[in-house]
Amino acid sequence: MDDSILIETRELVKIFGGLRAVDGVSMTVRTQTLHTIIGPNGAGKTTFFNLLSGNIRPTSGKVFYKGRDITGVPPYRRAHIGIGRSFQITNVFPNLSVLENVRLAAQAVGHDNYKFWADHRRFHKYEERAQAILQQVGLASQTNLPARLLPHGGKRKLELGILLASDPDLLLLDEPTAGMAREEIPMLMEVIRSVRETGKKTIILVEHKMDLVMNVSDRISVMHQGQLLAEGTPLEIAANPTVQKAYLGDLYGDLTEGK
Amino acid sequence: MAPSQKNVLEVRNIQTFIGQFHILDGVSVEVPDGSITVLLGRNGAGKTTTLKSILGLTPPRSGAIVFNGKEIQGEPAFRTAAKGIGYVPEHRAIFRDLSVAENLRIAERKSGDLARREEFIFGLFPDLKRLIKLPGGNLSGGQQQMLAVARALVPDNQLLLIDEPSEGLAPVVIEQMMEAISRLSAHTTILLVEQNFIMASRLADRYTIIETGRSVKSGMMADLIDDEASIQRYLGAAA
Amino acid sequence: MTSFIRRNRTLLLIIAIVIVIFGGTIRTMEPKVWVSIMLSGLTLASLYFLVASGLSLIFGLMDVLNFAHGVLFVLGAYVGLSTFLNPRLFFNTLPVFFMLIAAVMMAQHLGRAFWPHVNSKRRQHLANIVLLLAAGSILYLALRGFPIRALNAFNITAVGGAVTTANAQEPMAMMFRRLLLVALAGVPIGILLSPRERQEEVPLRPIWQTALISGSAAVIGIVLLLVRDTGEIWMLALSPDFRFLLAIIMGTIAGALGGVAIETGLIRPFYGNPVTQLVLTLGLSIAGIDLIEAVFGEEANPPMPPPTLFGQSCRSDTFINWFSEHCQSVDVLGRAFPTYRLFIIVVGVVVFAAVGLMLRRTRLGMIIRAGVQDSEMVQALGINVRRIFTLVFALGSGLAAMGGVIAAPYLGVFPGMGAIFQLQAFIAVVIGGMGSFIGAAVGTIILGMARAFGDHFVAAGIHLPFLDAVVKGSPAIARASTVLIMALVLLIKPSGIFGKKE
Amino acid sequence: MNETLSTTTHSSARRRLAQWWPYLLILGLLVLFPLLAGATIGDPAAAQDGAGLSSLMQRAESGAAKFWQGMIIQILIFAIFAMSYDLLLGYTGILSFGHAMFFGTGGYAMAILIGRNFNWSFGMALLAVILIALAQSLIFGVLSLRVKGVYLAMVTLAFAEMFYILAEAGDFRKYTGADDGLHGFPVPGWLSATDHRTRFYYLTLIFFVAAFLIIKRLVDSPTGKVMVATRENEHRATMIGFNTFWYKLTAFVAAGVFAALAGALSAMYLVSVTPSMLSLGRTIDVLAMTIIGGMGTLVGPILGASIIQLLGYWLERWFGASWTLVYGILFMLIVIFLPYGIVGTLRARSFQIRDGWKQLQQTLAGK
Repeated sequence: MDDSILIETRELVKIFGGLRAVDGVSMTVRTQTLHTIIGPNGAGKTTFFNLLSGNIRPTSGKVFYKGRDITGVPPYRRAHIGIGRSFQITNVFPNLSVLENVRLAAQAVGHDNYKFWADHRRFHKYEERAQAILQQVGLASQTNLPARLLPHGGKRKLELGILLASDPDLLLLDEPTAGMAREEIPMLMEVIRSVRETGKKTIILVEHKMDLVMNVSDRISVMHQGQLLAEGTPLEIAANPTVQKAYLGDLYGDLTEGK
Repeated sequence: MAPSQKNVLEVRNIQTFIGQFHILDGVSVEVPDGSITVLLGRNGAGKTTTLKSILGLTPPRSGAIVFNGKEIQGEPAFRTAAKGIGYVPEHRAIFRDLSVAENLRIAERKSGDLARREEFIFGLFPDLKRLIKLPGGNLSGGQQQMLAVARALVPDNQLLLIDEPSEGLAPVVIEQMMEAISRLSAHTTILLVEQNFIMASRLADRYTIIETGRSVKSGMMADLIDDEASIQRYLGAAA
Repeated sequence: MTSFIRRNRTLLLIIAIVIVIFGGTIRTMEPKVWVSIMLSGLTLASLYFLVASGLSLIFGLMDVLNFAHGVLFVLGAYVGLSTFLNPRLFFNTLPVFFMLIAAVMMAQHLGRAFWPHVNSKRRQHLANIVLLLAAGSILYLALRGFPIRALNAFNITAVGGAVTTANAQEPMAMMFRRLLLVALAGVPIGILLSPRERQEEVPLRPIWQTALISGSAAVIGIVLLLVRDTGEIWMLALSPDFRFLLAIIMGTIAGALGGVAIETGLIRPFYGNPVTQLVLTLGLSIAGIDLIEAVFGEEANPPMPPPTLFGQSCRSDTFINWFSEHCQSVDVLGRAFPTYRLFIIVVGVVVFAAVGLMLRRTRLGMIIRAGVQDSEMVQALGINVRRIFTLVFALGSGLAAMGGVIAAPYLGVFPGMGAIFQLQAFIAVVIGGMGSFIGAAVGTIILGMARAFGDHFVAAGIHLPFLDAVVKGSPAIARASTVLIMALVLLIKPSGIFGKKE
Repeated sequence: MNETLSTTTHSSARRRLAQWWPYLLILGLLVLFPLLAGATIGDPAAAQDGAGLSSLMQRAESGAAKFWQGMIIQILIFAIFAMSYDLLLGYTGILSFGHAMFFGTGGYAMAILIGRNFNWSFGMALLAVILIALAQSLIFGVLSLRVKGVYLAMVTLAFAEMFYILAEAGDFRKYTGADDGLHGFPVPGWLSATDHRTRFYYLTLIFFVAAFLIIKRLVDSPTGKVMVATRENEHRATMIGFNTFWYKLTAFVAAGVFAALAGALSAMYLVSVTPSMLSLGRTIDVLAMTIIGGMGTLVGPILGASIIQLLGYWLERWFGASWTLVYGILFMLIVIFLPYGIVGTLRARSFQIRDGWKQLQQTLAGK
């Protein structure tokens, strides 16, 4: 078994009522890389993501993580073995404070969840960890705000904070910049970059904005109609004629050719 | 103003809340008669909510919506729709357990609507005729999208609100869809939400850009295509 | 293999249940016993179905779990019983209702003139309170001392007729005074209910139409009151079969109106608020039964005499003979079976077919099926979904009430009857899958069978291993055991046999 | 160093006091109540030996003093029951319509075990009640927690109704007394609420305080925080690594045990158990207490229990037999006009309760 491979899928297929949303995807992601999956809306990126995070089960095919078959492992177990994911649609605990959101995530992977005889305030380590993470993602000044009152960009940062709190080896980020104002995006990308460099994490990123991913990714996979169309370094992808034709070509052809 | 420039729909500065969330904070859109107008903007900017607010599914708290010269803001959706607005929602909202025929028949406002428009509808989407007896849930994504558009064509609608018709479709099907919509525009006025800028730029006459719940820019599509700075600023480089 | 099981879980589950229920049983008993138990089971299933189908339809369309459904069943039973035996009640109460409706309708036009003058929120609140107090106190004055319990007291003669208690009726003059006061009370209620904002948007009928409708309502009410003595005699002289039909119709209408009242009063203001709806119907289920007890008395009434069609004390050899003899029982494989119970089964089947056809074949049915999947989209097609909701609520409630009327000759009439049927209906829809019409039918059949066979075995005794004596029990054990079937289904398929995935 | 340490301990003790003083005040009043009542509304004739504490105690065992102690005993018992229900509904977001199942089973278990069939001692029976409740809540928790929302409401209702039917059935008359219930089973003399009302009062108070402290500790523990997270957004709680089923089950079991204890106390106090203890009506009572008081707080259910208990007493005096009708109507009016309950409405500015309620509604709507 190759130790440098963190997660691997083999012939993953997911069929929704006749539609082959994910159609035989085999992909390997190496440790401590930032691997991006791009593709047009409806290409099956999010479904593929849900298969990686265990939210849905594949119709056929297998997922291996650190060499172990995790195809049938439920999502809450995946958090414990080091897989964390963020959601495209913001999905936080809206009525709990920002701090509590992150604290819960830190607690989740600790071993004190069932200590129902002790006051939660005794477990300083989770709170301290949550504070540190909020510092890292730039929410330190809003710890006591209910999460629903954060602006959209703040919620995306919180989403990332929740993810980091469980200290995962593999971060699955589903369009982390979705719906963010243009000015806020570089900040978030900066956070992602710093997480990757300082935390020695592996990141799988789904995006459909090409320009964002070109200079942060180590590798890029292109999905199209449920299938893996191409894979390679950003430069290879940019030069790949199939990708040009099927993904960039059809949709962006006029602009790229016209200018 | 020339009579052809009359606006079928005018949305003026609407404010919409969903629960405690302030989703739309001042959206204004004008849809001239016979045109295709497109709403552009990022995910979560409020485009879908704008369509739903026009129809009355998420009634705006303030502002005005004028359809055919009549104020319709605050009316329940079924009454607005019955005035002649067809809606093709995001994710199509096909009735999965109803057959294709029933999916069309349910949209009739007067009996006989379907019989009158049958030829036109099946001319646009010949596939549907073949599938007429199948349950809507058994159709492929593209076929469902066609059915959703066809359903909005059954009654006499003066305005169609179409939400992301290209989402999740294969390029071939997108082409078909574009073709159908551009043929449609000869008959009705269309207000379109579309993420796919190329599709939008080919179809639309006018555009309105929505950013974080506010309409920030609108004008002729032809002008926007050349305005690379605005494209960069509002829609992101890739688009 | 596992995927085969997963895909055909519904079918396998039904087969498993059928085998469990019938498999062991048919060997050990004679066919005639078996058939009569089956028929008993179907009788129960039919009654359960009348309650469960409405519950399930309402839930499927509008996500409302109506805990007051059992109250409607009881209401139907009491209204049916009174129509059948004691029409005097209606000749004395219906005029009051008609008068109230007439007054409320007319007063809506007054309200239209009234509300524009009340422009601040605060004044509106004040006006609300004043109007509510006025309506309440006038109504109290109007109905104070109304001899409702006395009107309801009657004895059943040996031949099945009712002997109403003498002097229960109030003098005509008194009744007219009440009518006048009720009409007065209708005015503030009408003003309260009239639309306040955006009046141009909510069109009222032209005033002459309202006047015509409410005028005729008032006239009908007064006429009913004037003919109350002759009317009663005429009613009681009608053939019992016809009176029974009338009882079913009156009961169903009462249930449907009750359903509309629940929907508009307790459900509609709280859409998107399922906990409040649930808790409110729960509150109504207490208050409603108490109200019925207050009006009709707490004690159980003996079973209503079945119509003469099923009433001759004889036993027909075949069904064909029954058509001429109208015996109360018929020979099924050499065993007598009450014909009235067969009638219950027929009603269940007819209702199933009729509602099923309505759902499949009519435009209304199409809209309901579409609404179950996506009511917002139905709305967006220009269809007034709220009105469909009210209609379905009325339909479901009417069916439950009809079940109550039909159960009356079989079970007797008592305030607690609704709770029992509602519980079994809940269990049936959980088994069948919430929101599924077919599921409600299958669930109720499973329950009916389980009850019937359970009753039989519990009474006949069960040989348990390691025990010499036969273990016997009461029907209560069989009743409780239906919960076990539900638990079994939940373990295998949490969404019920025909339920959609969550 | 030493100095700073002592000041922090000092200030933290002070902070605690500031936080806890309302509770302590109420507790103090409850502790002193029998004496105060004895001094004011007790029957002076009941005191035999002149003056002093013992005479006060004797006066507390008489007349209105005795009656109002009984009222508070019942309020406290229902408060335990309501707090346990709030643990389910208010904290974990589980809408159960079968909570009376535990209350009734606890009562019946106590009555049967100390009754003539078994003749167990009070302590043994209490232990058995807890064990039975544990087993019962585990079994029915595992079964009903497979479904959510209104399904769960219906399923729990059906389970509870099964117990109700069995309790009413004639088959077990020897043990359960069928529809009559059990009355006059041999409560140990030292615990008799008729002879030693004040003693029973303090026993109930101890149980109540213990229940309050334990449940408060539970909801403030890491486990309790996960329960709240489950209520708020179960899907997300799963995604960050919680197996929410276990937390829901924990809440279900804890709630079941406390409800059973309340039922056992009630049986001891009234020296009678009837099938109505297991009925839907009893669940509606506790639901009303929780909703009226305010969900998601512990003070709410206690307040709700007091209000419902007193309201029931007054309504019965004013309206006679038809008081349940008035109660039902009042219940609906309160739900309509005070949807967040009293404590919730008072704290309307604190977002948790209101939105917790909304959240719960959304979960139930299946969104």
